[in-house]
Parts: sequence; C-alpha cells; structure tokens
Amino acid sequence: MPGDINGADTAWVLISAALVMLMIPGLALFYGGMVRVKNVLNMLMMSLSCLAVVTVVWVAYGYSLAFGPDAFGGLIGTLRYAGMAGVGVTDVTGTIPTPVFAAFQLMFAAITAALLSGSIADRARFSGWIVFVVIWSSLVYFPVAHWVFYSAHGHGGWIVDRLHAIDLAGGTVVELNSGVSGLALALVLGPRVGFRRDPMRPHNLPLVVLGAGLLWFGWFGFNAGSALASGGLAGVAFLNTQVAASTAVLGWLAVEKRRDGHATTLGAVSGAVAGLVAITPSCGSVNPLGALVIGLVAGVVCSYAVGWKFRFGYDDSLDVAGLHGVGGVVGMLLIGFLATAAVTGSARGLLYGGGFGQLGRQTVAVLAVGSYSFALTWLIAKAVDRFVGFRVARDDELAGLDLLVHGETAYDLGLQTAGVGHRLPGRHESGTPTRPADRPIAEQPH
Amino acid sequence: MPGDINGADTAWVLISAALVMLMIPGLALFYGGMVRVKNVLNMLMMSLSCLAVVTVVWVAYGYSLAFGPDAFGGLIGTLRYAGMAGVGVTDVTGTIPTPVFAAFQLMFAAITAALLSGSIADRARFSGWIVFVVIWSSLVYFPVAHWVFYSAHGHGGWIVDRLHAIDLAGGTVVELNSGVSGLALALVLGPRVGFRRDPMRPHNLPLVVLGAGLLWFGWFGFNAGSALASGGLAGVAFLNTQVAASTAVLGWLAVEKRRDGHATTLGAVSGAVAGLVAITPSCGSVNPLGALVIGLVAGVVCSYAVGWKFRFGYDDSLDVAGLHGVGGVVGMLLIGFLATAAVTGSARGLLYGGGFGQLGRQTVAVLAVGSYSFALTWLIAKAVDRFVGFRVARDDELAGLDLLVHGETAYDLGLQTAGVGHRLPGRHESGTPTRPADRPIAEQPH
Amino acid sequence: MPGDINGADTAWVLISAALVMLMIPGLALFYGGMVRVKNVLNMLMMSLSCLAVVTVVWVAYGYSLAFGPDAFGGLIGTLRYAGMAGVGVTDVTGTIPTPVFAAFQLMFAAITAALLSGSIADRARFSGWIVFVVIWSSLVYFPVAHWVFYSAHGHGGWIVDRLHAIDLAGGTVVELNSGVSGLALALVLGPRVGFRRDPMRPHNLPLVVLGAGLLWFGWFGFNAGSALASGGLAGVAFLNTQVAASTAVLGWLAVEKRRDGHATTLGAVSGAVAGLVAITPSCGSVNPLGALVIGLVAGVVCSYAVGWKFRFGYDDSLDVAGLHGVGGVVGMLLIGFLATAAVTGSARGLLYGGGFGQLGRQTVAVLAVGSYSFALTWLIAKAVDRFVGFRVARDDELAGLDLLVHGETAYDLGLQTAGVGHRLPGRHESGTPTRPADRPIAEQPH
Amino acid sequence: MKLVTAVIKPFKLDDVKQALEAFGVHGLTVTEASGYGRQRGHVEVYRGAEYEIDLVPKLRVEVLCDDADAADIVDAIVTAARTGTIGDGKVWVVPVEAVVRVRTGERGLAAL
Amino acid sequence: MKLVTAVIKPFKLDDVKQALEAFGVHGLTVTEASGYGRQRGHVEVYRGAEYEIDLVPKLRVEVLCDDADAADIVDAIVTAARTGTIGDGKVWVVPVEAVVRVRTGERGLAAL
Amino acid sequence: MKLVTAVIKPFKLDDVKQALEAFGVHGLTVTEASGYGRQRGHVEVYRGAEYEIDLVPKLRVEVLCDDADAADIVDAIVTAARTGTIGDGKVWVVPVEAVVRVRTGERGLAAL
Ligand SMILES: Nc1ncnc2c1ncn2[C@@H]1O[C@H](COP(=O)(O)OP(=O)(O)O)[C@@H](O)[C@H]1O
Ligand SMILES: Nc1ncnc2c1ncn2[C@@H]1O[C@H](COP(=O)(O)OP(=O)(O)O)[C@@H](O)[C@H]1O
Ligand SMILES: Nc1ncnc2c1ncn2[C@@H]1O[C@H](COP(=O)(O)OP(=O)(O)O)[C@@H](O)[C@H]1O
Repeated sequence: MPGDINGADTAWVLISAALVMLMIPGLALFYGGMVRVKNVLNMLMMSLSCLAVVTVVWVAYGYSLAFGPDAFGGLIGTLRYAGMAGVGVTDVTGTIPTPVFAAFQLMFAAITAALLSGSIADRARFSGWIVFVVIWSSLVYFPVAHWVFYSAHGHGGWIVDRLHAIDLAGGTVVELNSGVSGLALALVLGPRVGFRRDPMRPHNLPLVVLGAGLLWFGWFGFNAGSALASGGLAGVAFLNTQVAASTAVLGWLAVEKRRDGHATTLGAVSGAVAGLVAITPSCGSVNPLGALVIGLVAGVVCSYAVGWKFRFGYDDSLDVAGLHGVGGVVGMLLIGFLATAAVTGSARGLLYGGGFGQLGRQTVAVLAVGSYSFALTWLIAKAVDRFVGFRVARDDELAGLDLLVHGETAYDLGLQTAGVGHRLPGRHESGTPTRPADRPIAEQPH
Repeated sequence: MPGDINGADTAWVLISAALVMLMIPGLALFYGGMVRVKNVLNMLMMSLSCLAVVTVVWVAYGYSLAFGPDAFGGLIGTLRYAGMAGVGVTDVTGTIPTPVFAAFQLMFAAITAALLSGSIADRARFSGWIVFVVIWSSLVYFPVAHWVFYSAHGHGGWIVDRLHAIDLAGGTVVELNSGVSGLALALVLGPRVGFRRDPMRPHNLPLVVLGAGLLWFGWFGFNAGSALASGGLAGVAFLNTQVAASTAVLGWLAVEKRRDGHATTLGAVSGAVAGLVAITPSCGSVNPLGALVIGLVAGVVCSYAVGWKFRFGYDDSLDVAGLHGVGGVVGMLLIGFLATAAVTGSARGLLYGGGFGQLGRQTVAVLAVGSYSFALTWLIAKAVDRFVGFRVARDDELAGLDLLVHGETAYDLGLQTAGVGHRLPGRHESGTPTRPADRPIAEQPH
Repeated sequence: MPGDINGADTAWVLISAALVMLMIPGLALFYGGMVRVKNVLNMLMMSLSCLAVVTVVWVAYGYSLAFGPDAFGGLIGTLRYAGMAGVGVTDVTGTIPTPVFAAFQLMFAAITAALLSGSIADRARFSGWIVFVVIWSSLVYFPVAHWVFYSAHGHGGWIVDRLHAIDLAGGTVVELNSGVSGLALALVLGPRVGFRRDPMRPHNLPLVVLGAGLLWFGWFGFNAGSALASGGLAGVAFLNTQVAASTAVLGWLAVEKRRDGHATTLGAVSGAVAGLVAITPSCGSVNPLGALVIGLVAGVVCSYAVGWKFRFGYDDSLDVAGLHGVGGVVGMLLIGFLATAAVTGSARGLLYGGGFGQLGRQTVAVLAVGSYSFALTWLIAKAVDRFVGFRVARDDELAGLDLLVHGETAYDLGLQTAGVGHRLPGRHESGTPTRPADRPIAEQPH
Repeated sequence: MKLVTAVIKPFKLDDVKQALEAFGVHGLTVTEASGYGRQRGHVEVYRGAEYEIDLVPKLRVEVLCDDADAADIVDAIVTAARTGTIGDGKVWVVPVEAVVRVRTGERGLAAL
Repeated sequence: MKLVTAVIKPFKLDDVKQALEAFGVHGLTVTEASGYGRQRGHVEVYRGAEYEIDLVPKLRVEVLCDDADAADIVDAIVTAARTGTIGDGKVWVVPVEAVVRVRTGERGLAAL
Repeated sequence: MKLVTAVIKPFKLDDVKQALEAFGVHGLTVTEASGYGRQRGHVEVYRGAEYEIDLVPKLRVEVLCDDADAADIVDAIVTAARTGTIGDGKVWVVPVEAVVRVRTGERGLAAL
C-alpha cells in the first residue's frame, strides 16, 4: 500500500529534478569551453545527445532495470516497469509521486553518461558515441544504480541496504562510475594527436565559468534533492554542498599558487567541481566542519591528480578520472572518517568513534563499483571500436570535428562573411539536393 | 469564499514562475546567438523589452482582461482587477495566493510576445516593435488567454471549459498564437535583404545552446507548473516534457543526418524546442509513451516545416512559425489521438477508444485561435507599419541594427581598441553634450 | 522551544538559497562581460573567490556574528554558533530547519562582497582583494546583518526590531552597504589608467545580458525567499520584484533615448539591476502599483547617478555606488512614502496616511548603515593597501590582469594557436619544474 | 607580377569578388582590418559618457596578378567597392618579385 | 609613393596615432597580428602542465605616404612605439606603384 | 631586404615555424586571413538550406629577410607548408627599402 503524497517533498524533488537537468547543458558548456575552438560543437553535442538518448532508454527499460524488483539476486531490476508501467499520476514512491521520482533519477542517468564524454574530447566518432551511451547505460549505469539507489525504496540495493555503505547522492553511481569509465574509455581510444606536446588551452574560459556556475547551482538539487524530502537532512546536505565546493576551490588555488605561481580561473572551477564530487556521497552523513575537510582534501588531491595523465600518458582530456574518479573516492572514503551520528542517526566514522567498520564498508563499495565499471566499460568500448568505429581519422581530428561531423562552425564573429557566400539552389526548391555543375565538390578546409 | 492556501502548491508555482521568467533571457540568447553578429543586441533587446513592457501592461489592465470576469459574452475579461486590484497578500486563487498566480501567468504573456520577435529578426524598427507588443498583447494575447486559461478558476474560458478542448500549458495561447502571429508579421515586414541568397548563419552556436538549455529548464516550470499544484499531475507533466523534448531531438537529427549528411547542433536544439512546444498542450493528458510519440512527430515534422519558408518565400527568420506554429498544432491534434483517461481522468483520444470527439474539439480550438490571431496580427502589423513605421531602411539593415539602433556593438574582443579612441568631453562635465568643433559629425561605419 | 518544521516553507527557502547562489556566477558574468577583454578572468575570479572565501568565514564564525545572541549591546552577535554549532539536522529557525536558514543567509553575505568588486575592476591585486573580503565581511557585513536580519528570529536587530525601519530583503545590508563600500574602495584605490579618456566598453554584451538574466532570476529567491515562508507575502514580494525591475528598465531606456539618442542594451540591464536593487528593501511593504513607482524612480535616478563619477572623478568602474548605493537609498526612502498597511499589516508610508514617521525611520537606517560602512570600509581598504598592497603596478594594469595575475587569457578563438606553441617539459615528468636552458625567461607580452 | 591590395567597406566584399570573377581572377586573400582617414569613427554612449571609437571596420583584400592586368584589376575593384560616401577605402599596387604555389612549387604566372 | 608597415605592441597604437597626426598623416589601416622574434611568448600553466604560447599579440599598422615623407614617418612611428623593452616591433618600407581612392577614383598623392 | 609573405593552411604554421628556425630565421609575424582560389569553400546546411561558405581560413605569415636569403626562405616555407592537396596557399616576395627595429632604432640587417 503506497503512502500519501507529501506536497512539500514533491515540490522539492520536482525542482531538484529540474536543477539536475540543468546540469547537463551546464556540463556541455563547461566541457565545450575547455576544448579548442574547432571542436566546441562536437563537445556540446556529446552532452546533449546523452540527455536525449538516455531519456528514451530510461522510458523504454532503464528505469525498470534500475528500480524494478531484484533480478539475478539483486544484480539488476526486472522489466516490470518497462515503458513506464507503474509510473502513473497516482503512483507513489516514498512520499512523492512515482513520476517525480522517475524524472529525478532519470537526470542522474543522463548526466553520468554526459560526464564520461570529457575523457575522449576531440577525437570520438559521433555514431560510436551514441551506440556506446546506449550500451554503457544498460550494462553499467542501471546495474550500479540498482545496487545503490534502489535502497530509496527501503529494500534491495546491496551496497547501501546490505553492505550499509553510505552514498547519499551517487558518489559511486555517478562520480566514481563516470571517472573510472572515463579512464577506460580514454585508454581504449588513445591520446589525441599532439597530446603532451601542443597546448590545448580552453578556447573560452567565461563559458567554462558559466558551465561551472550552472553545475554548482544544479548540484544543490542533486545532493539536497537526494534526501527526497524537504526537511533537515536536505538542509544539511545543501549547506555541506556549499561548504565543500568552497574549500575545494581554495585548496586547489592554494596548490596552484604555490606550485605554478598563478591561481587560475580553470583551477577555481576545477576545484569547485572536485569539491562537489567529493561531497556527493557524503553530504548527508557529515556536519559542515566535515564538509570543510572533505572539500579541502578533494581540492588538493584532485589538483595533483589531473596531472597524472601527463606522467602516465593516458589522455583523459577534460579530467573525468582526475576529478570524478579521484574526487568520488575521496568523498566515499572520508565518510569512513567523518560520518557523524548527529547527521546519520547511527553510523559513525573513525574520527567520531565509529572504528574502522564504516571505512571498510566504504572501501568495499568503492572497489566493487570501480572494478565493475572499469572492466565493463573497457569491454564495451573495445566492442564499439571494433564494430562501429570509435575514433575519427587523423586528418579529421586535425581539421576539427565541428565542421566534419556536424557541418557547422561554433562562431562567426567576423565581418568577412557579412556578404559572402551564397545559398545553394537546393532541395527546398527542387526536391532533391543539387550542386552547381561547373565546380568540383568542395574540399574540406584543412 | 476563497479556499485555503496550500504552501506546497504555492512553493511549486512560485519557483515555476521564476523558471518561466528565466525562459525570456534564455530565449533572448537563443535568438541572439542565431542572428548575424551585427544584429545580436537588437535581438536581445526585442526579447528583454517584452519582459518589461508586458509586465507594465499586465499590471495596468492585462491581468484583468485575461482573468477578470467575462465581458462581451466571454470574449475577454472585464477591468475589475485593473491595477492589480484584488491581487493582495490574502487573496487566493485555487490553492495558491492570487499574486503568485498573477505572477506565473504574467510570465506566459511576456514570453509569448518575445517569441514572436524571432520571425522579424534583423529588420524591425525598435519603436515599431514596442508599440506592436502593447497592441498585440491587448488585442490578441489577453483575449486568447481568457478563452483558455481562465478555466483555471473553474468557470469561464470557452475553449477549455465549454468546448472541452485540452490545452494544459498553452499550446494555443502561447505556441500556436506566437507561431501564426509570427507568420503574419513576417509577411507584413517582408524578407530580409539577401534572403534566399546569403548565408545567414548563427554567429554564436554555444550561445544558442545555452539559450536552449535555459528554455528546456524553464519549460518544466511552464508545463509542470501549469498543474498549479505540487502532485502527481505535475509529476507526469514534468516527465512528459523531458521525454518529448528528447525524442524530438532524435527525430530532428535523424532527418538531418539522412537528408543533409550531418546532424547539426542547431538541429539538436531546434528539435528540443519543437518537442517542448508540442508537449506544452499535451503534457497533462498523455502518458510517457504518448509523449515519446508526440516528441518524435514534432521533431520530424518541424525539421521539414522550417524549410517551407525557402520554398514559399516568406522570411520567418528564426522559424517561429515553423517551430511554434507547426509544433503547437502537432501537440494540440495529437491529444486527440493520445489522450488517456489514466492521466486526464476522463477524456480519451482516438487511440485510447475515445473516438473522434476529442480530435474534433482540438481541431476547433486550433482553427479558432489560429485564424483569430493571424487576422488580428496582420491588421495590427499593417497599422503599426503605417503609423509608426515597422521596418528599418535598407542601408541600416545592411550595416546592422546594433550600432544604428542601440549605438553599441556586441563584442569587443580585439586588441585594437585597447588604447584607441577617447571619451568626448561631454555632458557630464558641462551639463550639455558637446562635440569637438573641428570635425564633422561622424558618419556611420558602412 | 523550537517550533515545527514546515515542509513547504523549507522547500521554498531551499530553492531560494540556490537561486541566490546562482546570482554570484550571474554577477561574475555580468561584471566580466563589462570589462575589457584583458581583465575578464580577473573580474570573474573576484566574484568566485567571494563565494568560496565568505563560505569558509561564515562557517567559522560569520553566521554566529550575524545571528548569534547580542554582544556589545547588539552591535554584533556572540560566537555561540561558531563552527556551525547549533546548526544541526533537527535545529529549527522559525518554520524551517536552521541549516536551511544558515545556507540562505550565507549566500547574502557572499554576494554582497562580490558586488563590491565592481567598483575596483581592472586594477586590484588579487591577494589584497582576498584579505579585504575577509576583514570587510567580519567588520562590516556581519554587524550590519545583525542589525537588520537578526530580527528574523523575532528579537534583536536594532534597525528592524527597535527602530522599526522596514527592510525585507537587505536594501541596507546588501545594497546600500555594497554601494557605499564600493565608493570608499574606489576612492582608496584611485581611478584606472585612462579613466575619463579611453573608451572602456563592455567586451561582451551578450555575456552581460546573460549575467543580468541570471541576476533577475535569482533575485526572486533573494526577495521572495526573504519572506522565509511559502505564502502570500512571498507572492507579493515576487510580483513586486518583477514589476519594479520592468519599470526601471523602461525608465532608464527612456532617459537614454531622450538624452543620448539611443536606448542601449547596457542601459536595459543596468535599469533592471537598479529596479531590483530598489525593490529589495521594499518588496514586502508596497503593492504592485508602489513597485511600479519605485522601479521607475530607480531607473531614472540611477541612469543619471552612474554619470556622476565622470563629473566628480572617482572611478566606480562598474557603477556599484551608482546602482546599489543610489538604488538602495531610493528603495529605502520610498518605503517611507509607499508602504501600505494592506501589505505590511500595520506600517504606512506618507502617501498612505502614515505621516512622516516611517520616512524618518527609513532615513535613520540609511544614514546609520551608510556612514558606518563608508567609514569602516575606507579604513580597511587603507590598511590593506598599506600592509598587503591593493593596486597592481601601472604596467601590469596596461597589459591586463588576466595574464599577469592568473596566467591565462579568456578567449582563444583564433586559428593561430591550433598547432603552435608547445608544452614545456615540466614538473609532471621530473617532479620539479624546468625550463629550456637555452632561452631566457619569457617576458610578459606588453 | 603585382600585388593589388584594397581596403574596402566590409559589405562590399561580395561585389568586389564578383567583379574580380567577371574579370577572370579566381583567387584572393582577405584579412579583417580597421582604419581611419577622413571618415572618423562613430560615437558610442555608455552610461552617460560619450566615446568616439576611432577605428572603423574594414576588409583588406589582396590579389596577386600579372603586371599587365594590374591596372584593370584596380579599376574593377574601385568600381565595385564604390558607394560614393566617405570611407570607401584605398587600393594600392606593389611590385612582386616572385610568386610560388605551395602545392606544386609552380612559379610566376603559373602559380596564380 | 611608399607603404610604411609597422608591427607594434598593441597598447602603443594610441601613441603612434598621435605621432602620425602630429606629423600630418591622417589615415592608417590596422590589422591584428601576432609575432615572435627575440621576444618569446609567455608560459601558461593549465591543470599542472606548462605550455609556452609562442606568439605574442601585436598590431600591424599600414600607412601610405609620399616618397618624401616615408623616412620621417618611419622615425615618428619608431619614436612613438618604443618602450625600450624587447618585442617593441619592426617598421619597414615598401615601394608602391599606384594608389587610388575608391570613393573618387583620385590617384597618387591626391588619393591619400 | 625582402619581405616574404606566405598564405598557408592554419595547421601548417608549426611546421613552417620549425623550418624557418632550422634555417636560422628567428622572427615572423602572423595574421589570420581567409581566402579562396581553386579550393572552394565548404557547404554548411542550416535548417534545411544549403550554403556555400566561400572563404577558407588561412594564416598569412610575413618574414623580413636579407636579399640573399629570400629564395631559400621561400623554398623552406613551400616545403614545410605543402600537403599536396588543393588550397595549400601561395608564397610571394616583395622588395623592402628599409627595416628598423623599434626598440633600438637599428636599421637594415641589424634590425632583423
Ligand atoms: N594614408 C593611409 N594609409 C593607409 N591606409 C589609409 C590611409 N588613409 C586611409 N586609409 C584607409 O582607407 C580607409 C578609407 O579612408 P578615408 O580617408 O576614411 O576615406 P576616403 O578614402 O573615402 O576619403 C581608412 O579607413 C583606412 O583604412
Ligand atoms: N624577421 C621578421 N620578419 C617579420 N616580422 C618580424 C621578424 N622579426 C621580428 N618580427 C616581428 O617583430 C616583433 C618584435 O620582434 P622581436 O625580435 O621579438 O623584438 P625586438 O625587435 O625588440 O628585438 C615580433 O613579435 C614579430 O611580430
Ligand atoms: N590571385 C591570388 N591573390 C592572392 N591570394 C591568392 C590568389 N590565389 C590564391 N590565393 C590564396 O591562396 C590560397 C590557396 O589558393 P588555391 O588556388 O585555393 O589553392 P592552390 O594554390 O593549391 O591551387 C587561397 O585560399 C588564397 O588565400
């Protein structure tokens, strides 16, 4: 028998779902601003396509795999809710309408796939990417979501409900998962032409800052919305989110200033994301002082972690592994130290007298999700590469993906084109596309 | 006797009103990114001016015309609430404070006018536009809103309450209305210089994507907020909105890929808008599978519809008719097929055993609003053109509106101006503006 | 004994806190778009650093200074809540969880400091700025917040609870405070090189419009959220916010059109901010017609006020004093004329038969906060300038702060760098940074 | 060989291009530029302060050509770029000692 | 006729313009450029990797003038653009065979 | 003295720079340009309408050099910039009558 709907909880989760959705265009701009000017649109399209593709998969069967009753001993859900069966106007999950819960969780699935794309910026085939997203969501995201988030129903998900690891808003499902998968993906695709030699500077840092601002804003829905209720826990999660993001900014900038001589804008927003990642699992189990520590550690550790790719030679282009993978681990493990019964109700970390138990549980969760998603992602990526093709040709990569893949250029700020060029007589007059007969097909401009 | 205020419903409609407001800057950037670099600011100003102008008209008499008791047999409301009489701290509409309802509905009026502006990008006189917005809102928007939305009070609006057509969030009032009016406006103003010859590419696609992202985000408030309550209906409307936008993106991109060889970024965001438009009337009467179909149809149909202007020669510059007109009709009519009693409570579409009745009602609503707004808009535009002037001079159009109309240029990214030019001794020293006597008045730079 | 949590109020204040947070990136982009291209990132970083730094100070002791029980006869709060003691999951303030209240108020503290930065654009040392923000928040913001906002607890803050001046959302604490402090800061740092001679045009007006759009959107949380409850007062505050912003846009544009011949985009967004500033204190004490007047007066007055700097020679670069100082005073004083018992419950302004009493109280509040913050800020700025250094060297100012302070450039839109430049062998391979031995340290490019 | 350089109003590029094509010249190089001369810049007003923006946007077009064609090409450009209002621009001719087509290494006229 | 081209530091444009006006030259054309020479670019650090950005932003100024004035104009520019630090730029002179004012068709000195 | 100007494909700049450095030339000035010739622009499709964008982005590289080096520098650039596909660009040489280093006032070869 479903319980009653609580209007206040519903309002809070409704707006939280919208906030998480906004993170996806936010991420698109964050990533898009970071790549070189010839690949901006491709980067935007990798994020936007996740929003569309994952939504369809979710409606078809994804929601059911993640939140259906246990199949295969709890490895995944059944297809009972496929096609959104059981997600009607009057269905209730906890204290909110089931469609609201399904919409909120949908956004998590979509953004996790979008996060991945940063690790293979500037070189992936768009068709390969779309196929990958469908398979990866089905084989990696939905199972892991079942393990962790299914507990929201009060029974099931082994990581949270049986292992009793703590992960309020998806430090494993979203962050660690995307980070580790991003690493596998970067390894399969290989580095960009010019990696470790050419400067690949962000082409538009104000766009990156805008994207980061939208991410930070949306993350309140992500974390505090994961309380699934409008009350004290949401409040603490909200405050912790703000605190950890802030100390991570300061931690990252301090490292940069000391190490490189400059506190950079890219460092500030990277720090913010690192902090937000680390507080994602932990926002509902620590107090603001704990959040302060988690953010600081995440900012400092990730500011070093993003440099590992240069040392070890994998091209995690926009630092998905360095931020989401490493930040996710930091957040998960620090719960084992900083969880306080004043927030969790019972569970306690090492520093609050809880012994090593919680730390152990957190470690198991990290290892389980990390190894599962690395292995599966590597296999999926290899298969996509083999059967669909996952990497563009070298010349196309040099010329840039925007024009070659999408037939567009991101900016046209000059006066040159004001009166130049002309529309070709074409399909809309004649029904079939034509080209002036007296000139050869245009070569691509490289 | 007014009912009690429900705090949860109030919170949801408050934030929804803010979300819809954000759609207006979102639209401004969406449109602004699409025009050529010489007309960006003018495009932004056309949207922003609606936000300001419609607000004042709304407070003065617009709210009352739309939501006042019937006058002229229900054609429009009376002036009883002019000047926001009856919209006090303690007044209640349904379960929410009347000021909240009035603010929410105000945003709909403002964005509808802003939507229109896209059809006459790059060539309208700013003064003509302002006058047009005031008259058009008064003679077209407020009456049509009265027909459809007044039903929110539980009595009145003939289209929803008497005809029993279904239009939850304004597929007629906002979408069809703006699309058809945009077409009339484009016809009256005539095509841009160079239409069908010059490439008029978006000058800044990341800006377009940002605008589309804000629109999509805000649309959750638009659609799910239109439930005017924080509960299951809002949840379904929210989920449907997400689903239809997504399938429309995929539908549009599939057409492009097949027809043109490239899946474009502009196509992705255009598809998203097409889907959001079509789900606007239908979000509260279909289930997610219905939304999936509505989005897909809207994406495919609109991807062709935006090309009609080249065949028929009307210059609907940013495709207001092609997206909002056509998408609005798609959404309204598909309700006649896909409405399900599981969501509506009673009304059923053709495919759910409801026969042709609902389809007929939807068709009548479309024809009534479509013909009314086309005819009235055409007359108003003609009148404005005659008495105020609606189109800039040819040379001004060639040189660009930003400098000529607003005295500004959108970007100044170069180094050229770093130390160049100088402030003129002027009004702030002397009280009256002066110019160096030894040089002629500067010519405009074309 | 704390009361019960109201879920609806909690949801509304939660989302309001997120909205106010979004104002900070919004402000960063608003300011960032207005400066010249060589200083964009520095401007963004001045805002973002406030978000981070003020959050840490707030957690450490700021919240307690502002909302702790009276110390020194009410000049400031005690340290009872330092380290977020008493801000737990189950603590309640009014009808909402205390962490929610603390998070909401934190955002006010952060944005007020960020607002200040506009007055010293293009010339401040980043380290000086960080030190200033910490001291200024401690000695100016927290005390003034205690005087005004502490009343939210129902006892305390002398300006609202004893003087009975009206200031719902921080016309004194945020607006007047930042405006007057900005003026003091601009005086201490002195004008930019080239002030009153060079054109210092916004480098990216679409970015300014975006920033203004986010500010407007967030301001609904700022003002209507300050009702701290989801009900009629929030509704009226929301509607008033929209109305005042709109009439201020129109007022400003009318002045420009008449005075300068052009209605500019920068004018439109400046007008919006002026209106939003003026309605901040007054949104909960006037009706929509009052808001209409307040916005109009603010738009007209501020459109002149921003020109004073040219006459008097202080370089308030982005018009913090002209918008927030003057707009704040306009809003505070007009309450004395336009407050109506229909909204306030009891207090009445001059035009509603309340006599000069309220006007007097408003004036005292303005004078008290204005003189306190001017004097203190001037002293703090002088001290920072002396002991830390507050202004960059003249050559650095000419070359631009982005490269010199942050080691970055905002945009890289050209093709020049596509294959040019190279990564230096460096710290990540060898552990310590190295530079090619055969070439001198690169000179900075000016 | 000569290099004809023209500084023109941006919106005249299309006309210049067509005139050159009509003449039989099928290549050119364009750069964004700005300039001033008799035509002064425009005035922008910002928040009540008036600024004169001195430099007016122009395009700079370069055409390599045979010695014999230079005069005609100059005339073709001048005719196509003319609006008759101040600021129409300048065209000038510079001697060129060698031209090479990068793709093939062809030199002189064959390189055009 | 000569064409004087100067590559200068961007923030020196105003000084150069004033020097030219003082000399009686009332027209010029400016292009954004970047260059390197003895002055190497700057180092930017991104997420822990150091990059050398080789090309330093410059402005490229062109002035058409009478043969007799060329030397003085070069001197005027050199003096105005000098900061004395590395990277101040170059000025060079190229012979011009013809100049036309687009607006009027005037040629030679009359076209300036 | 000569001025060698090369219009090249943007992604070839690095190769050109390296070839010049190998040759001993340590300075150059780059401008963004666009051009067309035998290589036509590309087609973009927007909302169902096809447009041909005529102008293809190029970089314009200028190198001042001694008379004796000009031919070799041209060769070095041509070799480095070649991809063998249409649109590789042009290189041309113009006589220069004077060169001055702004920083020091040095002239001629010493100014390079
Ligand atoms: N002496 C000059 N040297 C180089 N370019 C010049 C010179 N004089 C003018 N120009 C260029 O020609 C353009 C038009 O010149 P201007 O004197 O304004 O108009 P007009 O040629 O119609 O009299 C200027 O914007 C500038 O780019
Ligand atoms: N050989 C060259 N050919 C063309 N331009 C050059 C050459 N050498 C230098 N330049 C230009 O002059 C600028 C300054 O030269 P540089 O050698 O760095 O300083 P300086 O002239 O003070 O010694 C460079 O940035 C470049 O634009
Ligand atoms: N006559 C010309 N004058 C000036 N620039 C030219 C000329 N012809 C070609 N160019 C430049 O050279 C570039 C390459 O020329 P193009 O004819 O397309 O290829 P290719 O030289 O390989 O045959 C063009 O994009 C243009 O910038």
